[in-house]
Amino acid sequence: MDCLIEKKKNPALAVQIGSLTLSNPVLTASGTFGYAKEFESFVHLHRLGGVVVKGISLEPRAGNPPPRIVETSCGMLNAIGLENVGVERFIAEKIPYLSNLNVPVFVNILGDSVDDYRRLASRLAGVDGIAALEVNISCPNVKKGGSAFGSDPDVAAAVTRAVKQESDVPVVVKLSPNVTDVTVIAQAVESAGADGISLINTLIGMAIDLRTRRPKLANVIGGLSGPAIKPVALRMVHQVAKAVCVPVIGIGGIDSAEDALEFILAGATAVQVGTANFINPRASEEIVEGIAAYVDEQQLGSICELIGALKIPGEGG
Amino acid sequence: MDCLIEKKKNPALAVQIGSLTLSNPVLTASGTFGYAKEFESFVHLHRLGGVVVKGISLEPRAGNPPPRIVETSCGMLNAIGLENVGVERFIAEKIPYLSNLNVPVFVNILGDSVDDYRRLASRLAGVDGIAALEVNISCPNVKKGGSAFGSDPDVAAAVTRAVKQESDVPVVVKLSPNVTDVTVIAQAVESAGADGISLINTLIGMAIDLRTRRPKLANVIGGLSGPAIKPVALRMVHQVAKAVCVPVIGIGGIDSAEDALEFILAGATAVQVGTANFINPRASEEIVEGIAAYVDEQQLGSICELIGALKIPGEGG
Amino acid sequence: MSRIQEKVQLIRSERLTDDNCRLTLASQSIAEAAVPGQFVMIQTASGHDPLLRRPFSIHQTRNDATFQIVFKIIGRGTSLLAHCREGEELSVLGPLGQGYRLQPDVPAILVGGGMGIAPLLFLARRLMEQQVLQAPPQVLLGARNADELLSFLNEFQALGVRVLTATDDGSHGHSGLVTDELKKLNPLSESVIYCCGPKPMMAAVATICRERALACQVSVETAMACGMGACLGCTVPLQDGSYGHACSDGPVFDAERILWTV
Amino acid sequence: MSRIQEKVQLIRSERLTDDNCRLTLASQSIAEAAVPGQFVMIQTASGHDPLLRRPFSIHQTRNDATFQIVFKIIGRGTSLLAHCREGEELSVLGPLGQGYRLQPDVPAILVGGGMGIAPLLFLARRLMEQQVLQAPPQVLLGARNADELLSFLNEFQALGVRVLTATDDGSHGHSGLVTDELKKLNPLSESVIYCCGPKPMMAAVATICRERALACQVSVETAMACGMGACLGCTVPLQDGSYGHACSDGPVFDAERILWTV
Ligand SMILES: Cc1cc2nc3c(=O)[nH]c(=O)nc-3n(C[C@H](O)[C@H](O)[C@H](O)COP(=O)(O)OP(=O)(O)OC[C@H]3O[C@@H](n4cnc5c(N)ncnc54)[C@H](O)[C@@H]3O)c2cc1C
Ligand SMILES: Cc1cc2nc3c(=O)[nH]c(=O)nc-3n(C[C@H](O)[C@H](O)[C@H](O)COP(=O)(O)OP(=O)(O)OC[C@H]3O[C@@H](n4cnc5c(N)ncnc54)[C@H](O)[C@@H]3O)c2cc1C
Ligand SMILES: Cc1cc2nc3c(=O)[nH]c(=O)nc-3n(C[C@H](O)[C@H](O)[C@H](O)COP(=O)(O)O)c2cc1C
Ligand SMILES: Cc1cc2nc3c(=O)[nH]c(=O)nc-3n(C[C@H](O)[C@H](O)[C@H](O)COP(=O)(O)O)c2cc1C
Ligand code: FES
Ligand code: FES
Repeated sequence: MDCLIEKKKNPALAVQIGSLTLSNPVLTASGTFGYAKEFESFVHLHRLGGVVVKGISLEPRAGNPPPRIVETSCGMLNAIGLENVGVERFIAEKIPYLSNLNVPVFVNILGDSVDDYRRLASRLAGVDGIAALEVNISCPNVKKGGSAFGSDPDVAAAVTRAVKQESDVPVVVKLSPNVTDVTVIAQAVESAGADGISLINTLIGMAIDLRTRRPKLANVIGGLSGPAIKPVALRMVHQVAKAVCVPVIGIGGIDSAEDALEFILAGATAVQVGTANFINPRASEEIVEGIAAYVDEQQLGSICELIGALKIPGEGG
Repeated sequence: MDCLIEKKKNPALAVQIGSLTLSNPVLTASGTFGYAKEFESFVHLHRLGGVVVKGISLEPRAGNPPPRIVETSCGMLNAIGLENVGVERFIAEKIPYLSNLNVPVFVNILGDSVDDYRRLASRLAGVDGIAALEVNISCPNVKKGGSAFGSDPDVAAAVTRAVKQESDVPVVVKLSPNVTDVTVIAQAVESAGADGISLINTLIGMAIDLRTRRPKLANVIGGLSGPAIKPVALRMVHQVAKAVCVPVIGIGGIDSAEDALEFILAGATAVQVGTANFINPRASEEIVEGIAAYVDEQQLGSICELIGALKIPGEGG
Repeated sequence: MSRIQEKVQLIRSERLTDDNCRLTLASQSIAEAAVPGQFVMIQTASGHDPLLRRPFSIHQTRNDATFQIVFKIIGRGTSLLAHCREGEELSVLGPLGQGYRLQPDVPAILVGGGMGIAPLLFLARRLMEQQVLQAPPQVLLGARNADELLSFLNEFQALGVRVLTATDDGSHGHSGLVTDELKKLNPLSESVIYCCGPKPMMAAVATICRERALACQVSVETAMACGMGACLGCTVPLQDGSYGHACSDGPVFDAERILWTV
Repeated sequence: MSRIQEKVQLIRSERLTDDNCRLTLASQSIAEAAVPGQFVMIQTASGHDPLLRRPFSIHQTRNDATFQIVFKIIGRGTSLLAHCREGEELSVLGPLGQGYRLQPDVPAILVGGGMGIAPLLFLARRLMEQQVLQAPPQVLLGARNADELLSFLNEFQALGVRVLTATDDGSHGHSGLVTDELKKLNPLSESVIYCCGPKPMMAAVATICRERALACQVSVETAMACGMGACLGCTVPLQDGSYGHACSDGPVFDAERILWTV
């Protein structure tokens, strides 16, 4: 593994999200990698393409009462309820560590109103050490707003515009899969100025305890993540990549380099590793290594040759 | 097991779908149980609550080219493309066997236009041995129509009305989960006269073969079923059961009596067993047995006491 | 049809080569009901991953009420099976599908490649039992190397059939394709060719047989979910433009019915 | 913090009772780094079902660079672990969490119930090693029956600690709750009570300690996904209205910080 130290900035792995160059296409997904520090004993953080931190709101949030997580078949439901330290403590306590990592930091933001998002973007503008914003308009856990932002193209566009106006870094908008046609939302946020689109957030699900006859989550419903949702994520990434021109970041059930490469073939410029971090805290770095090995083995000049390179019989190519 | 022969019409298990009484709440899901005959060496077919046959169209359909199925984590994708013998051969060749089984037969129908559905319902009206129709407005595999019927409340209602006008048996409408708000569609088909609502059909997904860089399904996209989707199904059944007054039939990843009972707690009056039939051809009958044992053990007067009996802390009950 | 779903005890697990395994499973009912070319579906995990059963041809049945399968470890399901302990129970569904249609009164040529060799042993034995008036079947076996052949060779030879071999690396028999050996033969026109192996090999055998107007039966592999005609997933495109289903119309088909697209 | 993710060899698998297992695992780094009250997360399946690792307290570490866990078979994960073969490798993440804060200079009372007994052995040993000036810890152990106790009793006694027992069925020691035994004691006011067991038991111990103004540390269990502070799933409601996280703030908490809702 140490031989990779030299390779870490392998130019063949570099990808572009707006004005931002990532040294490789592997990011960690918001809410699954803490504030990165939690993983420092497992991952050479600077070798990742980027780190997306836990969603930040204007005020600190305590989140939902327990139980907050439950395992399902090849997946898990979470109803964390967006517990976070709030933007002020984030800047004071987390940014100093993060900005020393030498890895692009994406700050995931969430609010209850368009104005919340605007104020968050404005507060984070100019703060050193932030490479990009990821706008979470898709979290299903908060009753106020949350889900609605992600399912109404006009509101999604309004949030995007508000954030873009304030922000001095690229803005990626993270979409919800719980919609009839995800390309409509994707096109709306693209038109509103998004520099990239990440998807998918979790599918809304539920689990019931037969013994107690109660929901297994205190919040009743929660977000489904993990390998179970990968086929849905791959399909949506494929659809959106065909429908927009901005880069797409693929998320959902990725736990190996093969998974990541499949998303790239489907049209993703980069990927995020989520739930897999819980099972294998080295997953993100191992995926970087696996992609590097594949690029080598296939003698690709650049990973970009793979983006959207899926061959569909009958569609030529 | 043979002791159950006597118990098979345990009145505590009976449930009602419109004017139809099922001896127990366990049906088999369309497309996963053939035309029932395939399972006769494994299941005492007359002990099931009902059998839903493979979707039938006006004309025979050859279906999609292979590969049509691919395994995913805790699930599978299928793009069968609604291969079926067509309504005339169905009536001539399948009904005679089915009508001798002494089990309610639900005929799943699908079309490319409202008129297709109307003609199917009209052709099946008066045919002996049909207990109910299940209107599939949700199949994601056929490019024409299919998906659109299930995602537009007006069209869904139009299909429902057309079928209701012609049909002389209860009409259940089967909903697609690939929508932003499934309760809107549910309420639309309820208003249009549906006697029951079944859900969920498959989630749209995709799988990619990294080696060939092609989709694993010839049809590119397919329908995701199996344990992976159970949390999504349970959530939607819960939502719909609260939103409508007609009985709801829960479907999605059910492979044990516990799973089935969870759907009933969530608000389902009956359930359908799908993908599980492939792994354990006795699954449906074992679930009937498991539910019977639970009803006994919990000394319930009727399984109906469980329907929607989920206790949500803070909502009383 | 007497299909059975049973918990079946794993009596013996052998590693034939690095990645080839043979399992001996105890089931009187399956051993008695099976015919050559049929298959079983086996559950490989106790949980939901892998979800689906895996199909395996019946390698042979034994008088002691057991049957065997031979498989190559290629993915998670087969590697889980390879790690099962003797004495453990496996859930088996079978026997499934339409096997070879035995024609005991005409000369038989069996052509097997790779894992496709395994089910031909069962077929050869049955043919030997039934084919009293004919010369013993001619068996042509192709494999990557001698290693893969040797596990089976003795057993074929013990039956008294005539065996010719071909290996990719020339380590046993003809150096090259088993179809080369087939081309060299001059079978009587009423002969039946029974074939099992990788798709390109079977397509080549089918072409040879068509050219020589020989009857040919092949055993096809497709993805399968149910193995019993319920899911309609195991599609095989046919010459007449329709689709067959490998698990219920096959896995053994007349080669000429199949639309070969390699 | 020295957390390690390792493939670790299963050296020994013992069935202590019908449904209680002890595994001995070889890991110098985990054995050396661990302190009493910490836990490990173990992957129980090679596939994605069950998906998440399972948390287990460290039962004890051994000089030969091994550590042990003891667990009850309750679901799929634990039953898969119970069936692992000696010699197999398991993926282990640990040591995790905040263990007991040892106070070697004051009297110690250890109260364990059920599976909660297991980690107290590690604690008792460390206390004996460090607590030179004090009387040996007083250990109170509660279980359903003698069977569940006997696997551990000798090991506690061999340490030289004083042990009192209670069983639900009266088959060993006091017939009833281990908290009855605790109530009978008259500990010095500076004593520390170290507790691990089912939630109702810990809540009862916490109440007793609060009434008598005794310091009490408890080890809580919650659902966990990551075990390392990343998922925020392992919430523990605290007295001050905030939430703690069992895997990173705990699993050992001062009992008075916790909002007990049984
Ligand atoms: C009727 C029938 C009989 C068979 N008999 C035998 C037999 O006797 N011996 C034997 O070794 N194998 C046999 N096979 C193939 C066997 O079923 C597969 O090798 C097995 O399912 C692979 O499972 P896995 O979980 O190890 O691999 P997976 O993890 O499922 O797959 C690994 C890779 O192999 C590919 N693959 C999966 N299934 C097949 C398949 N059926 N054919 C070709 N590629 C596949 C996948 O696409 C993937 O790339 C038979 C298949 C059929 C349909
Ligand atoms: C920090 C920590 C340390 C632990 N140490 C030990 C130990 O030393 N020995 C031991 O036997 N167990 C211990 N546990 C509990 C152990 O993790 C669970 O018993 C195990 O995860 C069950 O896994 P399973 O797959 O067998 O059961 P599952 O199939 O996951 O669950 C079966 C049933 O048990 C319930 N359940 C699952 N996990 C827990 C849990 N953590 N607590 C209570 N109920 C649960 C489920 O809701 C379900 O009803 C510990 C838990 C934590 C959080
Ligand atoms: C415990 C948990 C917490 C999460 N928190 C957030 C969050 O704060 N903001 C966000 O945009 N997504 C959040 N997500 C969603 C993930 O970032 C990701 O989109 C989703 O889990 C799908 O990817 P996966 O299957 O790889 O986990 C969370 C997911 C999990 C499992
Ligand atoms: C192979 C296959 C074929 C199916 N065919 C149909 C169909 O013809 N009509 C229909 O309404 N649903 C069809 N379905 C959907 C199922 O009836 C069911 O709604 C879905 O699989 C979810 O349930 P499950 O997870 O228990 O399988 C099919 C599903 C599968 C797996
Ligand atoms: S495998 Fe299901 S129909 Fe053939
Ligand atoms: S288990 Fe993930 S934060 Fe505690």
